[in-house]
Amino acid sequence: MVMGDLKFCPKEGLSRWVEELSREHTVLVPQQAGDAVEFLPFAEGSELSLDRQPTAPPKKSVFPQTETLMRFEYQKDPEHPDRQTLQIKETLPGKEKTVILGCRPCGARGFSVFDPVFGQGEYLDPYYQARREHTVFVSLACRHPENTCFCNWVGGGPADSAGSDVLMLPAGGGYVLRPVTDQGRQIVEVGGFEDASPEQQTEADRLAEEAAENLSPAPELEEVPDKLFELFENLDFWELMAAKCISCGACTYLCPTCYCFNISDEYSGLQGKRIRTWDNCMSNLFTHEASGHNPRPTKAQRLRNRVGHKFSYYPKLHEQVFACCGCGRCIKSCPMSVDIREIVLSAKEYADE
Amino acid sequence: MKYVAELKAKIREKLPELDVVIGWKQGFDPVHASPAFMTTPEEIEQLVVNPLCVQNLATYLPGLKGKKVGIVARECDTRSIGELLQESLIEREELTVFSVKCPGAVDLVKLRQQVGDLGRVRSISFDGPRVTVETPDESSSLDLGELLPGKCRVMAYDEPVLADFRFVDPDQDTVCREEADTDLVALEQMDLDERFAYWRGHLDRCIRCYACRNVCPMCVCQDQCIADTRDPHWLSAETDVRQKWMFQLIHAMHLAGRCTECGECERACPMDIPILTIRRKLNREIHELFGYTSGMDVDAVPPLLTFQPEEKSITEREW
Amino acid sequence: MSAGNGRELRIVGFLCNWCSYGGADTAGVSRLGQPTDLRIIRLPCTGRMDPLFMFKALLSGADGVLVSGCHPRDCHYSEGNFYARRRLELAKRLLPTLGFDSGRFEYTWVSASEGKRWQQVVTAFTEQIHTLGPGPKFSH
Amino acid sequence: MKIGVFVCHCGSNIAGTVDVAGVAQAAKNFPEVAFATDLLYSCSEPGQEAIVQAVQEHDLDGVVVAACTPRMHEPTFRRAVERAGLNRYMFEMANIREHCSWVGKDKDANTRKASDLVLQAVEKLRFDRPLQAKSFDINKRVLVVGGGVAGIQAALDCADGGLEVVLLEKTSTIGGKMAKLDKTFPTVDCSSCILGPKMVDVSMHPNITLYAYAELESVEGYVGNFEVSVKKKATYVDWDKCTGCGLCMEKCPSKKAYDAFNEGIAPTRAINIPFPQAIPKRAVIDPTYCRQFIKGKCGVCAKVCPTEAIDYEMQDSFVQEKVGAVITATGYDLFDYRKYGEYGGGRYPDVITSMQYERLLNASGPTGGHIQRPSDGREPKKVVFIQCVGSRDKSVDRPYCSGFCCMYTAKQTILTKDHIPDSQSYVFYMDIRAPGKMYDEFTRRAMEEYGAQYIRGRVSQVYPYKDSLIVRGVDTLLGSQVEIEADLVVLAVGAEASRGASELAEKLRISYDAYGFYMESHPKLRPVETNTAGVYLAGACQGSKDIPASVGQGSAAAAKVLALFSKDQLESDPQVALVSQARCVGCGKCVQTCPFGAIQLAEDRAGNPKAEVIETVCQGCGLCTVTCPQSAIQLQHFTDNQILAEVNALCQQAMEESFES
Amino acid sequence: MNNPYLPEIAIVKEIIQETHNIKTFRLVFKDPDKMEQCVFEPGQVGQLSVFGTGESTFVINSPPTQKEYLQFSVMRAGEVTTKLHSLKVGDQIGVRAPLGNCFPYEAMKGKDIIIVGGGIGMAPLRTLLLYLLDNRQDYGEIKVIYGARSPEDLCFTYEFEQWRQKGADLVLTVDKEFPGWTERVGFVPAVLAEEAPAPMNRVAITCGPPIMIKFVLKGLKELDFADEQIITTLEKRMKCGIGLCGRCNIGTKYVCVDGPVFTQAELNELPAEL
Repeated sequence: MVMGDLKFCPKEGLSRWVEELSREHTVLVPQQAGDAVEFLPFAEGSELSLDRQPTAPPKKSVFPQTETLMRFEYQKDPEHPDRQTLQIKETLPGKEKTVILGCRPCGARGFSVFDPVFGQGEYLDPYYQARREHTVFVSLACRHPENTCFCNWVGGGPADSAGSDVLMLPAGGGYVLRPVTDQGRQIVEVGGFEDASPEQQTEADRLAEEAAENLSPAPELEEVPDKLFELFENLDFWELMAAKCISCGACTYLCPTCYCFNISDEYSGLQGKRIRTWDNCMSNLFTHEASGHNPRPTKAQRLRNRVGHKFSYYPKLHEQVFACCGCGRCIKSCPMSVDIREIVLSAKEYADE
Repeated sequence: MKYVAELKAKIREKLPELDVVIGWKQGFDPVHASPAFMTTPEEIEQLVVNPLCVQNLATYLPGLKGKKVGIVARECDTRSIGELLQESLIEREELTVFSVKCPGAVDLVKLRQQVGDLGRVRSISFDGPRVTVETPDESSSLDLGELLPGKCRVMAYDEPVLADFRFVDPDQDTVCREEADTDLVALEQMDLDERFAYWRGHLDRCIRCYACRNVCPMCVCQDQCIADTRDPHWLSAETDVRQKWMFQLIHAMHLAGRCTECGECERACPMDIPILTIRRKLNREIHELFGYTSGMDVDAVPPLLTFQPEEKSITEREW
Repeated sequence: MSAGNGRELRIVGFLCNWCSYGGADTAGVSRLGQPTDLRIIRLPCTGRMDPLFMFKALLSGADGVLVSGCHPRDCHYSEGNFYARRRLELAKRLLPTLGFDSGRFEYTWVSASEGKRWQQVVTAFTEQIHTLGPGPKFSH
Repeated sequence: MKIGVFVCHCGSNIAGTVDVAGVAQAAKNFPEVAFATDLLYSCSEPGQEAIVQAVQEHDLDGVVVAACTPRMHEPTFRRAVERAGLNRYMFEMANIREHCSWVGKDKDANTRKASDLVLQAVEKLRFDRPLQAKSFDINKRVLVVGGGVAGIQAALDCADGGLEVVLLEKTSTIGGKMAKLDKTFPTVDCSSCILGPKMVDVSMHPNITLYAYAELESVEGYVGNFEVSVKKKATYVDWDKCTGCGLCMEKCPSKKAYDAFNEGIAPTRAINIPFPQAIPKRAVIDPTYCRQFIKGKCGVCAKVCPTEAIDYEMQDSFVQEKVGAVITATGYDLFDYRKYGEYGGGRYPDVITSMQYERLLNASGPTGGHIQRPSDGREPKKVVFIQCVGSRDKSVDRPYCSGFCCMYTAKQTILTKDHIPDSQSYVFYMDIRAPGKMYDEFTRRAMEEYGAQYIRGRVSQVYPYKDSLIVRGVDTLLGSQVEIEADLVVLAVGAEASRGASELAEKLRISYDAYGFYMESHPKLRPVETNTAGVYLAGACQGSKDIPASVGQGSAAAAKVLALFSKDQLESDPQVALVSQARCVGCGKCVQTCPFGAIQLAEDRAGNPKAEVIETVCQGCGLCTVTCPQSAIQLQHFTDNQILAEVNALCQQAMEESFES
Repeated sequence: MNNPYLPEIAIVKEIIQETHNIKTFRLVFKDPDKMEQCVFEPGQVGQLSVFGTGESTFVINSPPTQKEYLQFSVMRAGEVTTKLHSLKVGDQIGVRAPLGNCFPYEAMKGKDIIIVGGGIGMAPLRTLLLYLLDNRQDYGEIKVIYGARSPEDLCFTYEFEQWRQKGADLVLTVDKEFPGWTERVGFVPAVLAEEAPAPMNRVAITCGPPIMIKFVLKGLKELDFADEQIITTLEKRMKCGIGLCGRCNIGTKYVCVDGPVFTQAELNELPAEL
């Protein structure tokens, strides 16, 4: 880290910076909407809501809930209406830059789970890649971890920089801005901030450390992937874990790392589009086949796949990294208070009788 | 609640005859309770009954059809049970109702408005109408009445619709009460354009997770919901506000005359969308039109599954 | 006979086959002139009229929805319109809460012989919708 | 999929106010439309041929015809489409005549509308699926309800055609109103002379089972397979033993019983046979007058009956019959003459109804055919007839013309003259309705040959004066008030729906109009059919009519039944509800709301409850489809997706426009 | 960048009605160059798009040597297959192919082959069979057992003679006796037991309805086939076909990219979630 990189943004300078950024980019900032906090485009007069963890993570900015993959049109020759030709038009996202400002480090970290799948495999996802490339994350380090936070279990932390371009560290009545990437550096430059003083830097580090200390200690999870694999056929275990689950999608749709999707066509008249939309592995229909067969007909089997994917299959395929950023939204947004930490620990501690 | 010991004893007594007893236990943090599926005496020990026990456990009953199930239920929860029985979605013989006098309930959104992020609450305790909440920064003393969910302020339930065993503390008062429906009143004071904008704005937040549907005890379709099918193709997979709005209307209309106003849909909504208001409006109209309140009479016929050749309350508009 | 200022609004009609569709036919046979905004969807019975079709139409941009069936007691299927009356009345009463004028939706009864009445219904409803103007708009 | 669109000119009916070629051109750009053209008369032979040819030439999978109402020609085109080799349900109609060209004046607007309607039909057709009718056996027996002349004719024609007939009559004899008449217009031949033999034929016919003094209790089932329950009302006489000798009637001490057959102009006995030619000729006890029932003792009839047929303990009994079709011939009732207070009906004994007058004229009536005033038995010299009593009068909710009163009044003036040569008849009338064969000549004869004096105008009051009645009215032709001193006033009461007609209609699930007359399927083209398959109408139950029309309809209904039964199996309409077993959750709400009992809960292989449609019972109303929250039960040809497609087609543009940005 | 979601436009060149609910489609890319460039291996799949309805996965059942067209056989079951069945010659659809893995035809060289197919399951096997027959000299005995419910339910009947001529030992069977049927009668597993191919130096490839597969696998075990010698194909609900959308996995394996072809030995390694 080059010392001169660290800048200080006083609290009252923040909205000016955002305003400045929003001249050239779409800037999504957490704002109060009803009783929720959402990432909404910054407009003049928008009030930033930075005290609460946003209700939904910034996932949709890079992986929108509905992505139009292509448009299609049947063209007809009025002289020969029986001969219609098909036109397909690829609809890649534009190249405009989007800045996400005020997400938590875990929210940005979520994309590090996407990247190996959408941007590094045999098949590259051009929609994801285009958006990923053109999105800059300015993450706000956490001062007060919540009861549901467990980023430290999965390799993150209150001031984790993975996936972020700039880290905003609360200090001295403002924020120490720590660029993580070149993109981040450019963004910070826009603000024309003064360098952060050593005192400010020390305070920022101290507060980050304090926050980390406030997290409950992370358990050892190394054996979990194998353990879950072993438990696969123990349906009793999964039925117990899933008893209170109601198979809704609150956990998956609010998860910064869940990337399962559906593809479907919608049309009107001769035109239509093929869209990609978030899908929910907890839904019975997710794997329901046209024949009526369903490999995962019960919620226990579906929960097994969800937890298995995050804590076993994904790490086995991707260098032991868990497909979870520990943000805790699945826990606190669950209407029935299903706690994924409890499931993982139960699996870890499960002993065959 | 003082009756909890007695309740535990009774569940212990009945457990050998039952496959499972559903109650509540402490959840992952001080402010969250969680459904408990009790099959062993040890699990019964974890049972709690306090104003944080907000889930309507009746929602699990249709999924457990065929099993002998015991359920701990507040008065309002028994209304949902009544409706399920009325529609033959569950069997009375399979059911044992441990009816508890409601200790009141905490709307966590309202609590959050008072004390800030719930994730920072260290402890919460109840002493009659007083609620004491501790966070690292401060300690607040709140009035339980102010924290009641909206659903507890529109109807007073003194007695359960049905019960096998009843648990009430001496001198325990009914906490819920019948007052004006403030959400609906506020909405109806807006002009039409404002109401349209109100819903468009709120529903835009919807993420189509269907927590509202899946938590609803009266949603019989579950895996077969028309929100998810292409035949019929009522909704597209798109996430524009029309689809979201249409879904709410599908849910509301399918619940018309059946909704027991347990408020779980609104409570479950992770995006805090005030969707109960639509159902409540329909219930109010149903009451006015048909003098009917769902779930209160196990032998009644839901009003949309029957008719009168002369409808007293429907004025035929002459066109 | 065009209502309003000449610009058509979109009105979707749902008519039962036996009475009101026939009533509309009777009006046609009698050359009873009507505004041209209405488009009719034929249903076997108003009992087939899911109130959700009405909501769907209004959310899809229709400015008005009209349902018409057999008079109560005259249902070809004995009871269809009795059920419809309850469902539709309820749906109508919900509209204002959602921000739609309840006048955007009407349901009524017109028999196969009531061509004149059908003409009056269409004319009055079309005028009503023109008075209300285009339905509420969505924007992205 | 390839869809063909055919836009009909209907001569100038459509083409006059719709740019037909323009609509066809627009249709070429609709989804999956592979062929579109306009036709001069699509329903004509060449028009249909063009459709058939286009289907074959262009390998079409479905056809849209934009023309008149489907209520008119849908069957026609379905047959054409079938001739072309397609399933007949791969067809939709766009009604651009009744709903468009005939009601809109603006050609541009009409053309746009017609295009929308075609698009709507195309979008629906894209979700049409071939439907196959299912065949089922039929029970070739027919139930005829009502033993008046229409019912008799229908029963005889069916029986002669080889069908087993169950004939139901609510009174103790068949014959109906006609049996009460003296003579019939316009031939003035004896009513019982022409009806009597038919009644005997009924009693003798081996194919006819007659239940007199019986009513229809309930009807289950569907065309081809109805199950009916017949209530045989207690007669207190064992008809298997009764020989109709009449001894009981002779000896019965209760002599003040109401004589319905004679319209109450004279009393009868508590046990009676209505008239000598009654079929069946069997006695019935009227317990409201019988001393055995009122006082608990008498028993005279039981003592005198040579066959010991009297049974005071008799109860109503029920018989079940299985039939494949039902003909309703329940006739009519007469307007209550007391409703016009100003005529004094019911107050003055010498103001009587036309039917009562018929009984006075009838040689087998209580006066032996001598016209005698009810008040004093004197022979009337001046008889005033008032027409339209309960006809063509909105104020008594009878706006319709009963159709036969003008004729029977003319007949009665002739008969009056025949009986009392020095009498004078006066007729107050509104218009003379005499459109039948020889009818107008007949009324003229009454006036010209028999001197009946016709006065065009309404009577305002009838009041007693000395021992006669003053009839005050107005002669609208002369524009003057008229007063006639009459010895007898005869009210030409109109016809109204038979009492109990609506209850029967509900049992049969047929519709009736505001006055209780049964609704035919089509006022012109299907006059004896109802909208419930297998139920037909004969006679005045469908609307007031005279004897020849009733007989004609009786035969017509019989012909319909014979045609229906000419096949051994019937095909059910495949536009019925279909359950997706995979999606049904077995909640049973559809079972609860189906008006026809056409849905039952069955179990699938795994033992889960599933709704099941009895296809032959389902009438295709679609109530279940709306009731089912998961839409697992779909009315075929009117599925959610089809209606949604129509809604979407109609809102397509509106939707685009309603986006503000 | 190559967009893996984007189908190529193809034209329906020929439609063969195989049975009452199975149609075979021969497709040609609209762009002749694409036709030229389309290289695939036996067993690989394609995604067929009817725009407005959606996409569905089918095995390419023409052999790689067939350069004129791509062939897919489709059984009518859901929304997309129903729409596919309504297509006419000349209609345009979308194709994403090839996707997935292929039969290990190289490793099968020099070995005897037993192919066991049932109903529509013959479609994926056809491409392999034609490949083997095209390279007849590289393989030993090629025995094919193909069964269906009735003679009307057999696909590719018009090619049977050709297969035999090219050196396949074709055993046909239907579930019960039918008038005019002169070949074998009985369920496929029973016929397999009768034929009793020796497991020595042989590979078994099977595809068909789940219940048939279950008993064929049992039968092969009884004949002492090792799990490594048994090859089958898996079907799952798929959307993206490129391993991203997350529904077709069995544990760590994604049927769309790691399959559809698996040996029984590979399947044994996977959790039991078929």
